[in-house]
Amino acid sequence: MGLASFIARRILTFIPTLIGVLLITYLIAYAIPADPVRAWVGEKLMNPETLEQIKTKYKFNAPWYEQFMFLIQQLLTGQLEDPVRHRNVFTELTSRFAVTVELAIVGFMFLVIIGLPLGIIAAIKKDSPVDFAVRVLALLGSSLPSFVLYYFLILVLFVHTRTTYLAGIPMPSGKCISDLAALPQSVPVLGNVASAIGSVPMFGAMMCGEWSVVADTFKRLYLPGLALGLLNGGFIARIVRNSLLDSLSAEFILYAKARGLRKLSVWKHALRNAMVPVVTVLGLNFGGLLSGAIIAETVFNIPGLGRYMYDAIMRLNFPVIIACTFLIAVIYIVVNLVVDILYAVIDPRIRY
Amino acid sequence: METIFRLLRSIIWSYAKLREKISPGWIQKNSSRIKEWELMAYAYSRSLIGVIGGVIVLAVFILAVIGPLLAWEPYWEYKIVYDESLRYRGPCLPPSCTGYPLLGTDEWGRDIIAMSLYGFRISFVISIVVVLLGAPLGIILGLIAGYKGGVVDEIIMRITDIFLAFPGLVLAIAFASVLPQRIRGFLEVNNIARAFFSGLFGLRQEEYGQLAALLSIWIAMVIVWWPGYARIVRGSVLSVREMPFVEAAKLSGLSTWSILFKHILPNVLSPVLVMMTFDIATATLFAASLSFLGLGPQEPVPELGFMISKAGGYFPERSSHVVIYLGFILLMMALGWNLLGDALRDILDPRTRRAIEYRLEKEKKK
Amino acid sequence: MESQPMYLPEDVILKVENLDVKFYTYAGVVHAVSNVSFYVKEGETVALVGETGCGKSVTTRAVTRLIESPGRIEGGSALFRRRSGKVVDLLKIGDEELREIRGNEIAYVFQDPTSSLDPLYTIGYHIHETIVAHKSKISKKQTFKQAVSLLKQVLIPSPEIRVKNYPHELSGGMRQRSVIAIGLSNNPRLFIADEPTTNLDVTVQAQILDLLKSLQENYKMGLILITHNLGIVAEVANRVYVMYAGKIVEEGYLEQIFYNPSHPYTKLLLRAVPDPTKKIEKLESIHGTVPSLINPPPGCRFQPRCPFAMEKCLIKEPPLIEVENQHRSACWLLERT
Amino acid sequence: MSSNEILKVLDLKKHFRVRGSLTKKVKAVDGVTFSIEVGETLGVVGESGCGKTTLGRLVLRLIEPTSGRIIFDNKDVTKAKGRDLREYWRNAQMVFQDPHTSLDPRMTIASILLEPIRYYNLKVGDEEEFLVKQMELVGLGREHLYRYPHELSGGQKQRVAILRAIITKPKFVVLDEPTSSLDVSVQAQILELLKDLQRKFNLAYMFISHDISVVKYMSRRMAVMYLGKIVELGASDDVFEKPYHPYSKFLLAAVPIPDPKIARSKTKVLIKGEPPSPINPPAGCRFHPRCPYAIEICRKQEPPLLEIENKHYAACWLYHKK
Repeated sequence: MGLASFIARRILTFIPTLIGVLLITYLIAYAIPADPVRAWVGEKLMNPETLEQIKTKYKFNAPWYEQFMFLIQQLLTGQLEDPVRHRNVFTELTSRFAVTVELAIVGFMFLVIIGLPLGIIAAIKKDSPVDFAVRVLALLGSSLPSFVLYYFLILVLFVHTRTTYLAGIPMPSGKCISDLAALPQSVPVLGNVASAIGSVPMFGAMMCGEWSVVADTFKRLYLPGLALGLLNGGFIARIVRNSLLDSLSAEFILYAKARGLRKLSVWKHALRNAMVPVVTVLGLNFGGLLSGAIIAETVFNIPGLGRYMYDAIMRLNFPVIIACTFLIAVIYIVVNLVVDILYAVIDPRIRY
Repeated sequence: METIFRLLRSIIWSYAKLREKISPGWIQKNSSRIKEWELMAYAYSRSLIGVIGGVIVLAVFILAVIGPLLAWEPYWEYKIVYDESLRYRGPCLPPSCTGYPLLGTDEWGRDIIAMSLYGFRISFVISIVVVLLGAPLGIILGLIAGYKGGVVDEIIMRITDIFLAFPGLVLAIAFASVLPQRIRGFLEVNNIARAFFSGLFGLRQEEYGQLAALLSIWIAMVIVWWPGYARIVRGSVLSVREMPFVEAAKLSGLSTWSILFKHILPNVLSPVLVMMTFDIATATLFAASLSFLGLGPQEPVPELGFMISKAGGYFPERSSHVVIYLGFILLMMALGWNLLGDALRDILDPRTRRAIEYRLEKEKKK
Repeated sequence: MESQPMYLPEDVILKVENLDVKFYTYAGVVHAVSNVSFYVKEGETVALVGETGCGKSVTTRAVTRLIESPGRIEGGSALFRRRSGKVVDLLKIGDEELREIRGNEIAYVFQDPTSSLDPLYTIGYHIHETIVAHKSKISKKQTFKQAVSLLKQVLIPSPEIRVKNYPHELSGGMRQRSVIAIGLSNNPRLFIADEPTTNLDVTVQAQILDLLKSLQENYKMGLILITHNLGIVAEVANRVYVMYAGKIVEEGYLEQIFYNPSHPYTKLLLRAVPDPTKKIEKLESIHGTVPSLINPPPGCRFQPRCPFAMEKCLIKEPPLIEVENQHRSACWLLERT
Repeated sequence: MSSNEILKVLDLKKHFRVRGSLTKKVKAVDGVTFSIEVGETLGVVGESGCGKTTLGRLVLRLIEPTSGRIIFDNKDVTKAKGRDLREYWRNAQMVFQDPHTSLDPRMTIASILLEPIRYYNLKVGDEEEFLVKQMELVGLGREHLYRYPHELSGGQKQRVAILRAIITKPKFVVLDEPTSSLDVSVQAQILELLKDLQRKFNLAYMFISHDISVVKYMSRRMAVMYLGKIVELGASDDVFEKPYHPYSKFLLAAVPIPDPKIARSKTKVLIKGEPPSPINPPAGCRFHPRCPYAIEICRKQEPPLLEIENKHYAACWLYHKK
């Protein structure tokens, strides 16, 4: 009952945050003492007429706040255009984000596979060699420059064994794509949702049953995913370990034993109570992955969100920068919200 | 271990004796404090992780200070101009081959060991300064937000939220691409600043364009660095401010600022210190990542991340020795701080305190 | 290997002898409980009284081996008459048999009901779990029905609603009642209440004590009550064991302890508590503090704080000396020379 | 106002806003009036949530009152600021419940004790000698002066906290459950120390506690609080022997007596239920939902605090117009 109003309240408090993010982005971009229009058009195509045309279109001659309002208005109505590629920003952003989502999911999978079991084992075998190894893994993971690890995994798994490849992103067949795009017409609301989920190639392929594409996607992305998992898995394992140790030493565990509960039931209490801090860290990590792993995308040549934004900054592409920041801020907000809701699911003390 | 404890203890005691000379009775009045320091020194000396971390950090510090003086090859000389074969020459290890360069060269034929000596200074200075500027900013804002509460808290936390909603790297990219031209202009006309910053980074004064790039990374990082501190400090302040000793201090006549700095700050500092130690490692890698993306200084400045990114283009056929060696150096720089932070967290943990206290007593008796 | 059948007098449920518990901490070996012996009869309330750290909680926890590392039970025996009539030594039986006894034949109430209850599960689920752990064939519906009737028994208003409540939704008093209900879920023979009212208000405390007394009468169970509050002891106990620094210093029937205390510690303790019904000019205070159990003082452990200490007290630990019938006290002053 | 009164509190109220709600209010203290004479102890008893701790902090202006007046030593300090407030605090101090949290763990005992001396610019001559002398007052010595709080026992810490409160030579001290986190044998030491200091310095105490036995032992007069209000006030012996308010009757009957004969012979009167939350308390007399003697008027109108016998007040309609 209170959940809806809680979400509404949270979204309300996030509106100023969102506006602040956009405003700061814009002001930074505005402060650049260079001529963005030149950067957009390129020296070759430069002629005074086109320049003037673009300048009027993007209100470059108006005061900064009018420019800003214009961009925001375009953004919110979904009409924003990428002045370099001359396409709707959202079309491009959607396809880029879909790739980032794929990478985030694969990376997250590795993170969980590495982090959770290691953390639990380390807690059970506290102060043993395994525990120490987890500690070292966590320290190494946070000390290793990510790009160096990426190069090494490429060296081992690409150059030497060729179990992956470093170009392109597997897409479902054309028929599948058009089928998914047609869904909203046949099924009203659910179809829209399905179509949106299907726009992530991996999910689209799953929906069409094109499993070879899914396998290919995994083959393409497991390397960066593994790298992300290795870099943060140790850290996650440490969090799991510490919070499990905390909950194991809680009084209610001793009381559960005093009640003569079987071992399995006692562990159930311990594990569920240990989940709260773990969910936060995992949630924020997933949010971080969704916001684009720029370096991983650069090294592994993945056309994701991070890379898109990086290129946009390099070319002073305001509309794209604004759109990307908007998306990233929204991801931050949504991830925080989801983490809060998950809290409430795990812990009945938290009710909104 | 024992020697390290003895060394730290003699440092503590010579400091204490110095204070005793200045103001007699100091040792007696501060006997508990000295005991506290000894306890820390003991706990630290018993932590293998901490000692290794400390040794690495000390080594990095020394290399960072003397590195640029030690470097036997100037970074601005491109050797390949005289000898094209020096480009990405592999390592030359003693048994099989003797001579120069030991671990190989980079794309301009420069000895990578010599270059890394410059790199130490650059990475070290950036990481330390970012944390030393960013943390206090966040701490002060967090203190005010947590203690004042109400509207002030709301405003500060909303601003913090804005910066947290930005992914750090993206914001830093944005800053790093905006600022250099302005800073460059400033350095061009201001000789003193130019001399100061070039000295700080161990670079030539002519490199002011590159210095501007470094400084903009710096500023960008400071700006994205404080929100984490503001949040953690605010959280701790909220719990400490409810402690009766804060009310007692009010009744003892202390003003709000005195309470903030004499009672609240010292009691929220432990987690912040641990976080700062870890953050120096993160900042080192973060700065390297920015340079890796090409947002930092360009040729000929031997910044580690930038050199790795250059070598990456020839990886792995010709340049793996560069990536391995420079990657290892970055790893060590970060690892040292991370190990130290991990040990510090254990040392400052009140839960383990009693045990340490007792073991020290026992040790002393022996 | 079948062990010898152990002997326990007919009406005794639990008989603990020479219990020794040590904690192997970094700071050294804490001799938390040394050489403690006591017994509990059917339908009897036994109080263990003492100040913080005197070992009263450790004693009762040790009885069902609820001592966690670094603590270790070093010796002694705890004979317990099971529902079947079989007498077992709780300190020696296998883990599975012990599990069957815990929460089933011996129930606990820990000091703080808030931290004993898992915040993530409802009160009903706690009861359900406790029943299921000891009865295999029982449906969830049945256990919840049982839970409702248990909550009714401990006088929780509208138990049908409360059974679905989470611990944080209840007040402190209700939480303590729920914990008592959980304890009753398998009709225990022995009920151990560790400071059951310490965090509660006086009026609620009176309600809980009243409830415990009436339940004990209905269920005919043995009750061990651990407390530092002599007022509570005076209200509910039949027999009293006074503990100091890990040892029992005096034991006897309630009236013997209150009207004829023979150990200096008991005497002083009784005079340190303000009795609101009497006019007191000055409270007796025991100077000094409780000794460390890592290096306990030589001889009698109370000797450094005792106004009557003699030379002998410094040298030799006094044994429990009989004062009158069932009333014994560990003090050299009572030694008949 | 009689000249002998050191503190007078008139219709003091504190309403807290409930987080996330605009209308709900916690009426922690809701219209409390009392006075304390020079050198006397007023005991305040009540159960958790009755507002006794809030009252202690309100009186000392550690929490800002919503309304009402506080008059200290014939000066209105309700709105005192800056210099005046400091002057008030120099003369009115507090000892907190838990000595583990009321002493800053990062300061030595000496620096804790020097704070009030330095911030109130007290002239003490040689600081160390002064502190040693003061420490003797509470039974501690020079050897404790340069230690950290964690190096002292609970009782010793509470002695330091008491010393900090009286080091500025105040006239009035609020004692907020000063012994409830201590053991019985140590409690007796601290209570005797407090009585001793009161005699020596002619201190007025406001002794707040949930332990009625201790309050009765310590104070000449006592006040019983229920849901933010004083329901009974009078000489401790009178209140204890002949409570008027039904709540006081239940409360006092519930006190365990450390004497088996009395404990078992006393008639059992158990109150039903637990104190309701101070958020939106019941209308009329706050105790009426639980009161077996409640009459019509109790549901509608709040009873005033009436003098029933010589200086023995109770807020109950049962005694109205008799």
